[in-house]
Amino acid sequence: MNWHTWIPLFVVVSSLLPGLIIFGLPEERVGLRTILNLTGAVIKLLLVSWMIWGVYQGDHFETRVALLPDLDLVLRAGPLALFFVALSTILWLVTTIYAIGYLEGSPNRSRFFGFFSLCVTATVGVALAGNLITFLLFYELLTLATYPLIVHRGTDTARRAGQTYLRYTIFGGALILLGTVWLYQLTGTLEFTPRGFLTHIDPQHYPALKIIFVLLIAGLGVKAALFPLHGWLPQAMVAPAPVSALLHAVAVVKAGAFGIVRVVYDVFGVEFSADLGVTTPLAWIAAFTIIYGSLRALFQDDLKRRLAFSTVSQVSYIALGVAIAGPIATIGGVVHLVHQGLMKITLFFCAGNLAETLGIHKVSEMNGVGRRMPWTMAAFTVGALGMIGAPPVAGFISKWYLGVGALEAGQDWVLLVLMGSSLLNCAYFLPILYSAWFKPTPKSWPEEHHFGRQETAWALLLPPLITALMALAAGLMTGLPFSPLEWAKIIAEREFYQP
Amino acid sequence: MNIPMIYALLGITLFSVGLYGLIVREHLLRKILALNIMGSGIFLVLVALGKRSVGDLPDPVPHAMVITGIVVAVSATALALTLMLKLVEVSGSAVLHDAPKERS
Amino acid sequence: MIDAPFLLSIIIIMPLLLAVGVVVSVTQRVAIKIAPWAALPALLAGLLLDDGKLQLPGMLINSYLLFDHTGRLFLLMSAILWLATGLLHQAHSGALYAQQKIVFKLLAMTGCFFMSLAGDVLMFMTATTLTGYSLYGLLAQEKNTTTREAVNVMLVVLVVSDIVLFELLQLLGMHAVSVDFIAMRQAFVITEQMNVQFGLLLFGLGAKIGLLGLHFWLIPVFITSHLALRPALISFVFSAGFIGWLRLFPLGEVHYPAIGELLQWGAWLMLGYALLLGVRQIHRRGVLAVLLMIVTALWLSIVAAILIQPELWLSLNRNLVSAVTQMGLVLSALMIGQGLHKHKPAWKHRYALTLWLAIFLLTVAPISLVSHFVSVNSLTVASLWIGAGLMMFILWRTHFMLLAAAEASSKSGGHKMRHTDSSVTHYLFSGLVLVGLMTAVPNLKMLSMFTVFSLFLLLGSMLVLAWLTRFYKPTEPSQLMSGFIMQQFKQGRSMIMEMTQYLDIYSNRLQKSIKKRFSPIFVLSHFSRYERSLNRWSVALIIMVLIGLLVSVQGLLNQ
Amino acid sequence: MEAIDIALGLFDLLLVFLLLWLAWLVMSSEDLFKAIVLFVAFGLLMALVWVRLEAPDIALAEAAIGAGLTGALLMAALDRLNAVKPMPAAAVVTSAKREQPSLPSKVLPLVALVLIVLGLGYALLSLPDVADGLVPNVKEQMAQSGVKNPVTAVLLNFRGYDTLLEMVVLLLALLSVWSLGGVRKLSPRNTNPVLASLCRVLVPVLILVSCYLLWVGADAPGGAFQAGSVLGAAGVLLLLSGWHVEQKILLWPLRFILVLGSGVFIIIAAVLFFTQGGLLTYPVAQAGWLILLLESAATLSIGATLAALFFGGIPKSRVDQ
Amino acid sequence: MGGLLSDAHWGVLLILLPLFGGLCSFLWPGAVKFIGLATVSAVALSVVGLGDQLLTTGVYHHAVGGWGAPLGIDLYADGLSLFMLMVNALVGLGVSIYALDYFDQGEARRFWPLWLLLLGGLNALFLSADIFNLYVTLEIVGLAGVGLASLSRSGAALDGAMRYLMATLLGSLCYLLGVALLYHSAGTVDIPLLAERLESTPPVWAALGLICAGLALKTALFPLHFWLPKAHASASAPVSALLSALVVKASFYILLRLWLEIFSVRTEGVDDLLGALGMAAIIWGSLQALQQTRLKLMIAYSTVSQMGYLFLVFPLAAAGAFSAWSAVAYLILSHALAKSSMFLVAGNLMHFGGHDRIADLDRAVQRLPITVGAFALAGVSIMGLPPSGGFIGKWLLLNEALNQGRWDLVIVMMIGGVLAAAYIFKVLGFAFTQAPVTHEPKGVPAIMEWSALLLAVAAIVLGFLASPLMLILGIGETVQLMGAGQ
Repeated sequence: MNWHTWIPLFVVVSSLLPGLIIFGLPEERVGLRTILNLTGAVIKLLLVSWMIWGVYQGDHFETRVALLPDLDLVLRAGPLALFFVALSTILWLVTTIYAIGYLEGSPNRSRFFGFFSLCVTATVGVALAGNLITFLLFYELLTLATYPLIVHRGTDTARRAGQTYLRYTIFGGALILLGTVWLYQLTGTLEFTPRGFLTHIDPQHYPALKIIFVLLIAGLGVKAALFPLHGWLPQAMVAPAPVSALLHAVAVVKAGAFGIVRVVYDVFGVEFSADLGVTTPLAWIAAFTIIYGSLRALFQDDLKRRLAFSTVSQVSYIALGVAIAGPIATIGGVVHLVHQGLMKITLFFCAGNLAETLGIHKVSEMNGVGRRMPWTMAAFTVGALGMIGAPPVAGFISKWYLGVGALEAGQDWVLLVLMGSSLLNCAYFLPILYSAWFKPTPKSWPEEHHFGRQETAWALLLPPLITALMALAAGLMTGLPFSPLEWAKIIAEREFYQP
Repeated sequence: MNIPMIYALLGITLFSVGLYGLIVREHLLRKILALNIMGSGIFLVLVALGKRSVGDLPDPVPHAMVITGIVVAVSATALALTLMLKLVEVSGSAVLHDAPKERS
Repeated sequence: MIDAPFLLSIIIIMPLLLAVGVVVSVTQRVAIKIAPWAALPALLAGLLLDDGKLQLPGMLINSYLLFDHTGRLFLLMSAILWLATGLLHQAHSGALYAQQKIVFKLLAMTGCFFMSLAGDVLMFMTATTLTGYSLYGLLAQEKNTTTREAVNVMLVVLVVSDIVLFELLQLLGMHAVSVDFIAMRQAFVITEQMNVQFGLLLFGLGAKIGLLGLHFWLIPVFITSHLALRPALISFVFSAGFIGWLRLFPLGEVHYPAIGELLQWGAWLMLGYALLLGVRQIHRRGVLAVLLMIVTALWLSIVAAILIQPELWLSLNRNLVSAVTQMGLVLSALMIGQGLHKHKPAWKHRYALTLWLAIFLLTVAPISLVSHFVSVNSLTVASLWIGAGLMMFILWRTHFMLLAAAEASSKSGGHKMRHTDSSVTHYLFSGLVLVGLMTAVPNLKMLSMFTVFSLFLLLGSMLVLAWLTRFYKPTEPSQLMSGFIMQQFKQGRSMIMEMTQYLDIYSNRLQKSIKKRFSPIFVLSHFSRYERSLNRWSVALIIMVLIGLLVSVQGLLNQ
Repeated sequence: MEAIDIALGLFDLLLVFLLLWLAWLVMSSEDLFKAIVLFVAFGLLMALVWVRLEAPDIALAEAAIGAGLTGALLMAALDRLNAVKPMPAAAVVTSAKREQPSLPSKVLPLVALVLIVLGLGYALLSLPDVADGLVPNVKEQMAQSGVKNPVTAVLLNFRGYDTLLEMVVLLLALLSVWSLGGVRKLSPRNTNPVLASLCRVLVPVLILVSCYLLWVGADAPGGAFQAGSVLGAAGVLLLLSGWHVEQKILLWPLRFILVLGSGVFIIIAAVLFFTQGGLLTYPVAQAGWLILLLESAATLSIGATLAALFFGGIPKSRVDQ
Repeated sequence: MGGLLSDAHWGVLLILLPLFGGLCSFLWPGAVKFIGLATVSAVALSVVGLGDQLLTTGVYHHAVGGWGAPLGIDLYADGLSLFMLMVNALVGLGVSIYALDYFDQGEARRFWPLWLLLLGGLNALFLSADIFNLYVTLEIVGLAGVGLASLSRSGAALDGAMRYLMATLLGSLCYLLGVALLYHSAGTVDIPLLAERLESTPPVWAALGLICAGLALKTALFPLHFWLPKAHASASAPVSALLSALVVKASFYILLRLWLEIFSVRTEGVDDLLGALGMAAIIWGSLQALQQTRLKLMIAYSTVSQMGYLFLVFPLAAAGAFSAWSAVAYLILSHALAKSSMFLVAGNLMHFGGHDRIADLDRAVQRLPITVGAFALAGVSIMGLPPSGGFIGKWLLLNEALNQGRWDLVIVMMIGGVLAAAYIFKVLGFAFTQAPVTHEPKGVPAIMEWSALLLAVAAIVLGFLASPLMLILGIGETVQLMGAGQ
């Protein structure tokens, strides 16, 4: 059935096409633009679920296009790819609704939604990439598509933020290109194979492989905001809320983390990289980033900057999970990919709501906001508890698996890092909750907009609630067959540790 | 050291003198003169070395080349002169400044 | 007895549904009306349903609800206490009290029931955190800052203990085959670093029931908590603390005499400290907090005994649970009832009678367990007797001090409590004591005549002692907070804050300096000078000549 | 016999020395007018050299175009230059002194110069003394070329494609000059009677000479370029004497003549392409005629182009001068 | 016509058509636009014809006038020259469409004849296999380039044109002297024959030196790049596009062709020298581009830098690997498309805003989205980011450099990519921000915007057509010969 060869391509095109059409749309065609966006998202969702069902039965989906005589672009839908595609598709749908509400009446929205769909195309491309060259192609496309969104507002700070963002990501891209070419040079192939394709390389190339690993991880680390390369993330918070929600919580940052997972598992193979001795330094860097991110988050009065630093630390959980070369830790790392996405996007939605309806940007201005906007703050609380690792919400499962995985892999110090980071998370999330719920409300809000009876526009309120519920369900209902945890187990067993 | 070789050497000396003039002199008209002299030098080399052929008939191919070269030289000179005149009209001096003033 | 395990789920779903009802404005009025009775299904289930297990397919990691003897007893206790809270809430706040409070109340209630029914570790953790945070939400509603501060400290302790417990579970999780309690207990047995894990358990669970080092939050919270919330507080403390011990720690399966000895001496130390605190404590509910510490001390000594002789556990299991629940109920009764006599002189005699009965029940609970240890472990017997004696002495002393204070205030015409709602407290006070009596019945049967006689002897002596010391008033009232530790805590926090603040400032300053010194414009500016020189004709042509020469010379060299 | 050889050898040495001296003078003379006059002299001596090297065609071309026309162009340019910006002699000198080139920028070129001469000299000297290049090939193919003069044969038949492109170069130069817009008209001379009468006598003669050169080109040194340049010289003479082209010729016919040379070449190439199937493959029989046709067209357009180049901008009719 | 089509000499058509078109447009100034467009599209079609002829019958070889090699001139078209002809056709088509609306009546009459003759000269250059013939075509291209550069008659344009003329003439004269020496040491000017007859004697070395210096000056290699920025920046937009995309590449092609055939066997040191100069060009060009405040000057300096990439092939070619050649051909095509699109964009911005100061690109994104989009896509290809042709070229070059262990080339290419990103995004950054509106903007006709976008999209699509294009490059054994030879 040749359908299987074209579905991955349809998935990528299903957001590319609306994007290109939207670019052409004049500004006032709001209705058409919304329809295009939503149909694109729904189609993609259907295709993805079809593929998930197919992969669950064991089918094989792959599109292959010749790029160079002996090197071609491959879009392959394996379990890990679908995991990330499902996340980005669902969140794209939710964020589109949110963005429509958020950008009501602001200038050049066609351009915004055009680039927005391009970003999602790039993210889906990154997920479905079957070999390193396709990954690199979509990875760079992601950089190009996110830049206009960061500078969307056109203010000088936005431009400077865009400049720093580019300085980092272009540098990262160059490193990855170098690593990829060198790898291609050494091995002759770039296909992602489950246990890595470097086992047969003769040992005298090992120092070269080490350098390649460093290059690739540094390049990916830029987007995954590992310690020395995280500078751009807090500054990119100047972008409008839906951008910082989808991109800096889900698409861009996750692309980096997903890249690290791909490189360690499908390029180097986890055993090979373990005895190559490169995973422990990665674990050290990830651990340090976790602590550093939380410490820096402690003192950011600006809410979105605090969330940004918390993203910096949370994403390194995934890197940590990958670096601890154990099956359970992998499950923990991979499942955190989805959990962190769900929780963080809720927090960013709520931050956007506060900024949009009450004009609050600072944490110090959040006294008693729980009374004025109870539902948004409820979603924020669920997200925050998840971040801390409080059981009902999804965060604690990934921490549980990370902890147990670390112990099983004999890396006990990781447990201390997890404990320390949970404490720090409490230290910077609980005061927010405390001041929001229990402090008296100020006399007047900076710029308050009234939306009749409910606290804010429907389009702004619904998305955070949906994602909060999803985070809660991902936490409570992990036993269900298609829950993130079960799927992570399938990934671990099928893709990474095949017998 | 027969005659053609002498003329060939003359040719390359003319070429070098022209090049020297081009480097040192600043006025555009002199540069055009220098270019013409270099051209003559090269034509000299071409025809002189062509003369080394045995028998009475010197090698006609360089001759054809030189005639083409002369026509090309004259057309280039004409264009250069007109361009120089227009440049003088506009910028007032027939010297290629190193544009310190226009360094924005 | 009905054998229908699926009914168990109703216990949890009912309060959640009500919570949603309260939140949704349409059904708000009806839901608030039913809210106080939300604990009823739990009570009925506790009474009627027999033991069973309900598998929850999707929930967490293959988790299930377990309903056995300990579960039943604790469920009954929590149900009664939450029922009391509901009634008190309705009685005291009268008007439609804040929607937020009810939601938190219902959530906390669900958490407590969950704790007693939880079959696996993660479910238990979820329940503890849910109850902890919602109880914090309830307690933090008060306006004055001292309560706020006390409750904040409580939250910090709760959170830290939760994290420690989480780490412990992860340590066990490595060996455990699955996540439920039985597997965890096996894991506990086969681990090598037993002392590390026991320490974590002690810290994790002790923080909730006022272990010696972590007790500083207990007294202020007991004193400042709202009347209606006190039973709920006790129910949370007892179930979070003791269920954890009973379910997680493999009592009776593990033999560690070394830790047992240490624990025994720890218990003695705690009893001494409790005596010291009890004497200095003048506030009637502060004293009850000390009583809770004594109960914990007794519990630890029992655990120490079982650690030394594991085989004791089989016989001891059932009475221990009923003794604990009995103590819980009586303590919560005292929390409500103590000091009621002031506003209703007519009920004075009934109050005195119930008080006597309460004190008797409270002290008889540990004594009833003495029979298990009498032949085996004298130290535990001694600690039980001393514990009971201490409790009696402190209770009587507070009672007499209250009487003395009552006379003084009646002379000076102290303020009158509102009369209307005190009747409900009266009924609840006596009701809870009666329920305590019912749970105590199976233990009382075990009492031998000799123990009963010695008990009454002890009662009499403690009464006399309390009567004598009723005039000794501690000079300055013990601060609300055990001050020293709090100061340390505050300074430590501010110090960390400053240290990491510097980190933030320094990194910004570093970034600025780098930007200024190596800014691209600065570096590039002196490139443009070279560019201008390159643009000069003569220079360019000379370079061209050089290149030509270089190339030809190159050719000559490798001819 | 030796005497003549020695004399000729001395003459050659004299020529070489003279040429070198003249070149150096042109480069180092301060006054532009002097430089141009010396350059014209240099051109004439070059013609002599070509005669010595038995290259009569080139001698003719050099004399007509190299010395004559280029000289005229330079003189006209200098005249216009002075008209635009009367450059006081002092200004020139001062400008030179103001930027007195520092020592290195004076010495370095000299060193480079010497190095080049040595390098190239060594290269030349290592060439074999006798090399007959393409002479044998030309001799063989002369029969099919349709002309007797080898240079014309090479120029128009063997390497006809080069000539086609060369015609395009000439046209291009004109196009660029015209696209630069008109330069200032020559400063109006009072047409003194001597020039007028000389012009009346000389122009017909020049035209006759160019026709002769065109015809003789097939067999003896001559040909399109030499004839064209003579025609150009006639045109320059006319322009100098104040003759103006009528309005009606200006528009289309002038452009036609200018384009004629390369146009005919391309048309013939196209025709041959379709008939013979190759680029510029003349059928042996008509080769001679075709070459003559090409040459005549080329002569006409070269003459017109060179005159137009001398004139500078697009010749406007008298009305809108 | 069938017979004519299949074995027709498309090459000859490619040469005669533009020349004829040029003459007609000179004769009939009125219909200049129609003739121009007709000729350019006819040229494009004949390139296609030549392409499939080459694919079927292999290398195209035609003795002009039937005289054969030593005496007559040969036309020769293999994969490499077909590739260059494709560059001509594509960029020519795009720029011609743009020029339809760009020039007013007077300028158009002067633009089209020059442009068509230039096109004819370029086609002749890419097809000829005779070094003297190359000299004449080089002269045509040079003079036409000067004529076009001075089209706008502004002070800067004239100054730039003058510098360009001087540089071109000097370069051609050096080249001619080289040709003279080669002719007299081998007795022929035909490239294949030269390849057989030449040994490494001093005159050949002198010729090599002169030709390298001359052509390097004409290709504006790093130390000799002084004339390019002023000439290309001050010319009008379509002209600077033609200059940057086509004319500069012509002299590089000759150097490549001579290197390919005649010199490569004997030169060890020289290719490293050219490689070093190329590397210096990449770094220096990018650094200067970063500093420019005017858009066209920046793009001109970017040309200087990108030409450096082309010279990197010489050190790699010593081993004669095919991928090095295909890389350079690819880079030439993608750079031509991207750079011409960029200059057209600069033209649009000048036309719209009256100035091209980068800092004051007042919200260009909002007003000229298609133009800025074209600039972005072209930028992507210049930077060598994945979806583009530039990336494929860079990838092949990197691969080859790593294959031969040339780490210096790899590092420089990386730095070049990053610096290119720096100056391109500097412009894009300003395109988004609001600047004080200093002038009343003038509408830009749609054709001009869309032709710029078309060229940029072509540069991106090029990224996906790698395998078919490599097939075309394979025609003609010259490249293989080199490969096979070693």
